[in-house]
Amino acid sequence: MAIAVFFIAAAVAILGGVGVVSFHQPIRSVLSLVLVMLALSVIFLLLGAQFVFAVQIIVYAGAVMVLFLFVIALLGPARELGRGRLRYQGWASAVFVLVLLGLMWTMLQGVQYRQPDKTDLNFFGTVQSIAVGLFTTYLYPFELTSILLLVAAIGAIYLSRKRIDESEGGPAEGLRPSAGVGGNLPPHQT
Amino acid sequence: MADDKKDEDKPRQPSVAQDVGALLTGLKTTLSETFRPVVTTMYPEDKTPRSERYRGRHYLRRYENGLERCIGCELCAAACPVGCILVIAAENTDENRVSPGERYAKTYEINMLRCIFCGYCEEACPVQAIVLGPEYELSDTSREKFIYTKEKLLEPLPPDVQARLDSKDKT
Amino acid sequence: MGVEALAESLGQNILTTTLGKLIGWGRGNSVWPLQFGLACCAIEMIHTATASVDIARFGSEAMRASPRQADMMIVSGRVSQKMAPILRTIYDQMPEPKWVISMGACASTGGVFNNYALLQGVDKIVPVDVYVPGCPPRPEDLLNALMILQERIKAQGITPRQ
Amino acid sequence: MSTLNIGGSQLDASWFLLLSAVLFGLGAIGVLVRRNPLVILISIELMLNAANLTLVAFARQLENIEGQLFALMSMTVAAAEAVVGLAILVDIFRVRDAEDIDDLSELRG
Amino acid sequence: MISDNLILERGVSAGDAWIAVAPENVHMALGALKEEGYRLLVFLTCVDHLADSSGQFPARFEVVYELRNMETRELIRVRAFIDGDPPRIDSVHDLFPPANWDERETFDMFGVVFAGHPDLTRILMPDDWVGHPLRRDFPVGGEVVEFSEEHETWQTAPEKA
Amino acid sequence: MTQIYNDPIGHWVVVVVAMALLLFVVLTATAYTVWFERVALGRIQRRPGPNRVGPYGLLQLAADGVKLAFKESFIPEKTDRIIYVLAPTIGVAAAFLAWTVIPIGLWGDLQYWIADVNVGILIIFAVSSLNVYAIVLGGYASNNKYSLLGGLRSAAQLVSYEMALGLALVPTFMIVGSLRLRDIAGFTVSWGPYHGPIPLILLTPLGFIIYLISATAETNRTPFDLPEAEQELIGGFLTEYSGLKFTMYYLAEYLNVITVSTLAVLLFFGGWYLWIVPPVIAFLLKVVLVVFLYIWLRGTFPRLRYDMLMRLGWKFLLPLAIANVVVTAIILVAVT
Amino acid sequence: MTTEIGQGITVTKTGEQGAFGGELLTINFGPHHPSTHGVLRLIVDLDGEQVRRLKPVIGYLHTGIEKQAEALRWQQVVVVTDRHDYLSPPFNNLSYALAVEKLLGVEVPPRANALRVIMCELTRISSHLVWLGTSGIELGASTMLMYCFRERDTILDMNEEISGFRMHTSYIRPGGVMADATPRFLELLDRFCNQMPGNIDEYEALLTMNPIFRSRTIGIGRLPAEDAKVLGATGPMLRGSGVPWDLRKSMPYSGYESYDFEVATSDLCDCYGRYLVRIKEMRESVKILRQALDGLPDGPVNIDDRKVLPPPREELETSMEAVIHHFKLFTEGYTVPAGDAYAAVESGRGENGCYVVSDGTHKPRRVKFRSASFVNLQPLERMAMNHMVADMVAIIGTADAVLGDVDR
Repeated sequence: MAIAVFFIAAAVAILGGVGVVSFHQPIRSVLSLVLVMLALSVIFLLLGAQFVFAVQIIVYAGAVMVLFLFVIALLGPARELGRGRLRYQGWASAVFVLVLLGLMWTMLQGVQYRQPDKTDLNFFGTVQSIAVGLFTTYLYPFELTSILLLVAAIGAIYLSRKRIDESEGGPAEGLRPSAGVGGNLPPHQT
Repeated sequence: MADDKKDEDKPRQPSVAQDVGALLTGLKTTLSETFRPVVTTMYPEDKTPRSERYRGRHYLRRYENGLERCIGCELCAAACPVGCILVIAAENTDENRVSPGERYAKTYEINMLRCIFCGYCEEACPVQAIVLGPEYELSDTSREKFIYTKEKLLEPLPPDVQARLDSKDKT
Repeated sequence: MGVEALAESLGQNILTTTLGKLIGWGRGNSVWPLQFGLACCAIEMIHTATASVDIARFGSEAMRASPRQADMMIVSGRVSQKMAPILRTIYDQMPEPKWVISMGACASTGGVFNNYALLQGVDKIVPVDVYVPGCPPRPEDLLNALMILQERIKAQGITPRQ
Repeated sequence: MSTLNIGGSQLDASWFLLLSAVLFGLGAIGVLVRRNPLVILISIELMLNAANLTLVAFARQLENIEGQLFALMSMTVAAAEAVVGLAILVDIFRVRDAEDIDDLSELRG
Repeated sequence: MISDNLILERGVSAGDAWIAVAPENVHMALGALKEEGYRLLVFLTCVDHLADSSGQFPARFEVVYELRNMETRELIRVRAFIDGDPPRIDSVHDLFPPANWDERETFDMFGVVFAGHPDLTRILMPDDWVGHPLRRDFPVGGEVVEFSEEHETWQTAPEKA
Repeated sequence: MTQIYNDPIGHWVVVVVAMALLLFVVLTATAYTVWFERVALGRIQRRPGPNRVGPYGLLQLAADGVKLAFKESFIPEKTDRIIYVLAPTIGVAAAFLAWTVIPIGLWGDLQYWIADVNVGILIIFAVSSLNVYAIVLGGYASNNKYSLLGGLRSAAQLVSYEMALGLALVPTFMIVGSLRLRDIAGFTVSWGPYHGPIPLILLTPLGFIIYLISATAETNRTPFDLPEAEQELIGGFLTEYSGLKFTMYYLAEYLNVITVSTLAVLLFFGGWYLWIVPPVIAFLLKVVLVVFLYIWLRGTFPRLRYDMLMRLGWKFLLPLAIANVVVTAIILVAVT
Repeated sequence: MTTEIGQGITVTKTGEQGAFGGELLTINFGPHHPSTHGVLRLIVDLDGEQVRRLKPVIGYLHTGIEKQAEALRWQQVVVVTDRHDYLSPPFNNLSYALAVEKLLGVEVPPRANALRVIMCELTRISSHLVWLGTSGIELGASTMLMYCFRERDTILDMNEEISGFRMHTSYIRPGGVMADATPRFLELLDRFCNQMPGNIDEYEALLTMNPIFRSRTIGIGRLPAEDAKVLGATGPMLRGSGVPWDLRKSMPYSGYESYDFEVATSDLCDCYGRYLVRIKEMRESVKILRQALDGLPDGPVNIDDRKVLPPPREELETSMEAVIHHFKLFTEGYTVPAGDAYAAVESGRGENGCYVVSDGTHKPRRVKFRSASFVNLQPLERMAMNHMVADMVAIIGTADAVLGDVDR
């Protein structure tokens, strides 16, 4: 049963991964990535990582990818037009990736895996066990990531802030009220 | 609001408690309405009575002896702001007496779809022949059906006259 | 849409007539209006939707603002020459099957305003199923028209207006 | 090779690693081939996901919760990265249409 | 008080005071009246005196301005007679902002051109409309009322000019 | 019963039967929620609501369904057809998935569930967070500015309020000490002579209020129905949808209403425990009451403006929820 | 780049840069949009959700009423006056009747005046109720509509009782009124006067202090008093800006000087202020109705002039002269002395005036309706500038423009 679930999820994940790379509209790439994430979350569940599963969907699929979607919808459907600047860039990168994978393969050849004992899945990967880890041993890195998030939020707000210099000097040319009744009056405090 | 205008007109920022209170007042209002009886008229089973002056479907009236009231004077057509009444008069003869006066309406048509039910025809009629009755369910599916001819507009004959005519037909 | 084509290919048999009855029943009892409120009649049309008359009893209170979800257009009021093309556009945006009620004298014929500015009858640009005379008609009159339309829809079955 | 006992069936741990590697490779190809900066960001997210899978798989295999903790942290980092990256992109797109990553090679706006 | 040389004629019609001014002086006269306290332009319209039997009007079009003094609660009607094709008169939208739409409407309905108006386009009729509907020589239009027999029809067209 | 459940094949039989049953029950419940809303809104407005199609108008929704199913299905030109069709499906799927972990008390000690996961509530959050996709994609694929605006508004709204929604429930978890819905519903206390389940709203009233507000926002209900604000955006992301696809959105919306109401009952009103009333009746009664609460809100309040909505979410509800967590933690520590 | 999308709405990308960085988006609101009060069309330039430019386009309900009036006889024109501001027919009737009466030089009897006041005040309430209900639904409070129209229905029933028709009563005519009030009408009016204040309390309970409603309306669509005056706004728009100008008090007509009522004003100059003014006006109208009902004078309801109004029915049977008058009146109508006259009344929306020009024949030479909506719609751009789209809806709502009145 679990094997079937794993293979279905893995197939979906790989298909999604191919989709991310090959779709020409960014919105389809995003949706493919969501598919990958959902498939991976199923695999996390297989691996007994319940909390990571929930976080994967809530944070990754539910928030981060929505942000991507938001940006794409906001910017409008942009299509990728140009080819790569290098000739044969696609082939070159494929070769590069294959080499990378081959390297990993050879490196991992001699590694001896440890046969796991009977893991107590009633505790392993539950919210409690994660919490114990996060709030005792790894409290420091946990807090650091919190600070990182804060910094990222501030940075994003700074980047997308309203350009104050433009908006405070009165409406720019072309933003003035059209010739009409309202246009004849002195500007008023609103 | 009516009493302390001065206070209300100044836009004070109400406290959170007042805000919550206002929200609860609103909820209370709607809830109390929920448990009061509905105000709906259950048309078509149930119809509210129309007022005596209601301006609905037109009727051409008759006298009690069965004669038509209309004398074909065309005042209604002249008074109509829409021009949706067509009257063509003809002379009464002794053999064919339709109305008590000299003339009667040979053709009397109203285009009900154009009619705006202003009641001017009723006001104009010197013999109270055309009246606007209380019926209002006039919807129909084609334009032609809205040209009400004299047959459609005329009141049915009084029962005794009808009975007399029926007996005449039989013989 | 597919249902009509299917019905035609199957011809008249028990299945299609039963299905036709069911579809007619569904369509007839769930006529969602698109309010094309233009003038005086629009106010009486709103009255029809409110508590004193309550069109909701007939399942027609889902007055969707988008023509895509509407089944019936209630043209209520005077259609000016300037408005006529827009009315037609919105009619075209409604998905089939669709019906039109022409409410009031002005929408049906122009009424008292027999002049240059008004379209003398909305049936010149869209097919009208039920006319409601009156200026404006009573809310009950509109309900009556809705009931006439419902009967018509139920009788039409699968393939309305061929 | 070691096997994991999941719901009564035996699953080889290396399968998870293999899936992870494939996904990582796809992500890497995406980063290298695609020209749209948005898609490149998406591909980076894909690679991060693949890494997470490895972490969670090893956590299970080694019966050590730390792998999952690390996956959580990397998710946080990914979220932060996505937020800042998108903010930069939106800022750039406001100034000009950047359909190709090479258009963004200059730092001056 | 507005200087008398601007006023061609003054009178009272059905209890409403009015003055007539020369069309070229309209802007000046209305400006003077505004200074006097008549700050509200109640309405602005035009009357087409085509084929008027009395023959008391010097020109075909009469542009009417109704002004109100909101302090003294007085009304005054200013009339200016213009002719020409198209008839022209100065715009007063700079004195009275509400005149903007009123002038557009008058242009639309009567074809009176208001010189100096910022956006003198049709406002009520479609942009491609030909003619100015409220002129007396523009037919009322409309259709014959349907009856089951073709008999009389309702004639709305005015008496021939 | 438990025997079948522990059997590997019997387990799947039970699950499949339960799922089929769930599909039927939940779909029917959704239809009657729509009916209930129309009638209840009618009562608030002092009119009868649908009452002519079938007894008490009970068949109204069947008629609507038949009509919508056989309505012309329209796909706008120059758009991503796949995404356009996919979007409503995501909505319905996400709405249904939440029901896999919701338990219902049936009779006595007998309870119904499909999956009894110990992170049950997190799963509900997870799948309901996918609902955003339905709305954003629908708005994006409709090729209509109003739809897009509605979709974007909605995305921002849903993401924002998810925070407050999650945090509002944290005190509940802290008190109960579990994320399993059955544990929360059956939270038992021993207060003096009383020993038994209590409605948790007594312990976290503030949590309930925050939950109520954010859940209303999450389900796009008035006064938070900005994505489909008819008066501004025609119908938001729904503008271009017709026929069956529109039905799916409609279904998903009301399914979500039932889901959040059920969740409110499980989390704050003691689930199916109500004195001696049979659990299933008690449960139904409570859910209906909470649904009525939503309709009541809809019938009473005007709609918020977009920036007010964001301000309420971020500047008021979120700090309040955090404060609620902190205060509850302090009290818990003090008590134990 | 222009794309045609649903609802006859076109979207144009102007390519201009908004202050927020994004492009200015030109959206075409209407002419068939749920919140544009019928057929108003707005061309709006949006920067994000903020309104940067707004141009109302009107004329989608142009009916040719003024032309039609020239083609009808003096007494027939009453019928078309009903229909331009379709939410307040008696006001339109009254302004026309007053203008014609001015030209005729007649004065209606006191009972007719009192009945005119009753009809007008009833209509003011019903018109404000429509405004309140539709504003409510524009802000998302659908129940408001139901409650307001419930009361409006009772007013329409009273209209039907006195005139035989719900909306277009044609009740007020030159020379008097259509017919005397029936006892049942007075009874209904009495009941209405007793119930209405309670109903207004209910509306206020739902809106006045509601924080959502307040934040949606306070500070939105500001129109300072000076601007309001300059732009020619009248009615609640002007009084909502704190200018106590009400024709009923300032330039009384139809015996309004004898009633005791207050002119509702508000210094807030925003949507909320206009809301308060209208609510207060409803209360004052109930007060006037109560006074008019209690002090309803006896006597005729029409002037005694056979040249203008038809003789009573009874006379037709007895008097040949009456029959001749009757025929002449309905075939030719009456003539009105040459001249022009302007009469204005305070309708629910502001100054509803009528300017009539007579050339001495039996048809008017020119009938011009001075509509409050037409003038009040012009400050819209000014009020909506830099507000959000949702606010624009609220602002259109409080301008309370009836498009039939705007376009005529």
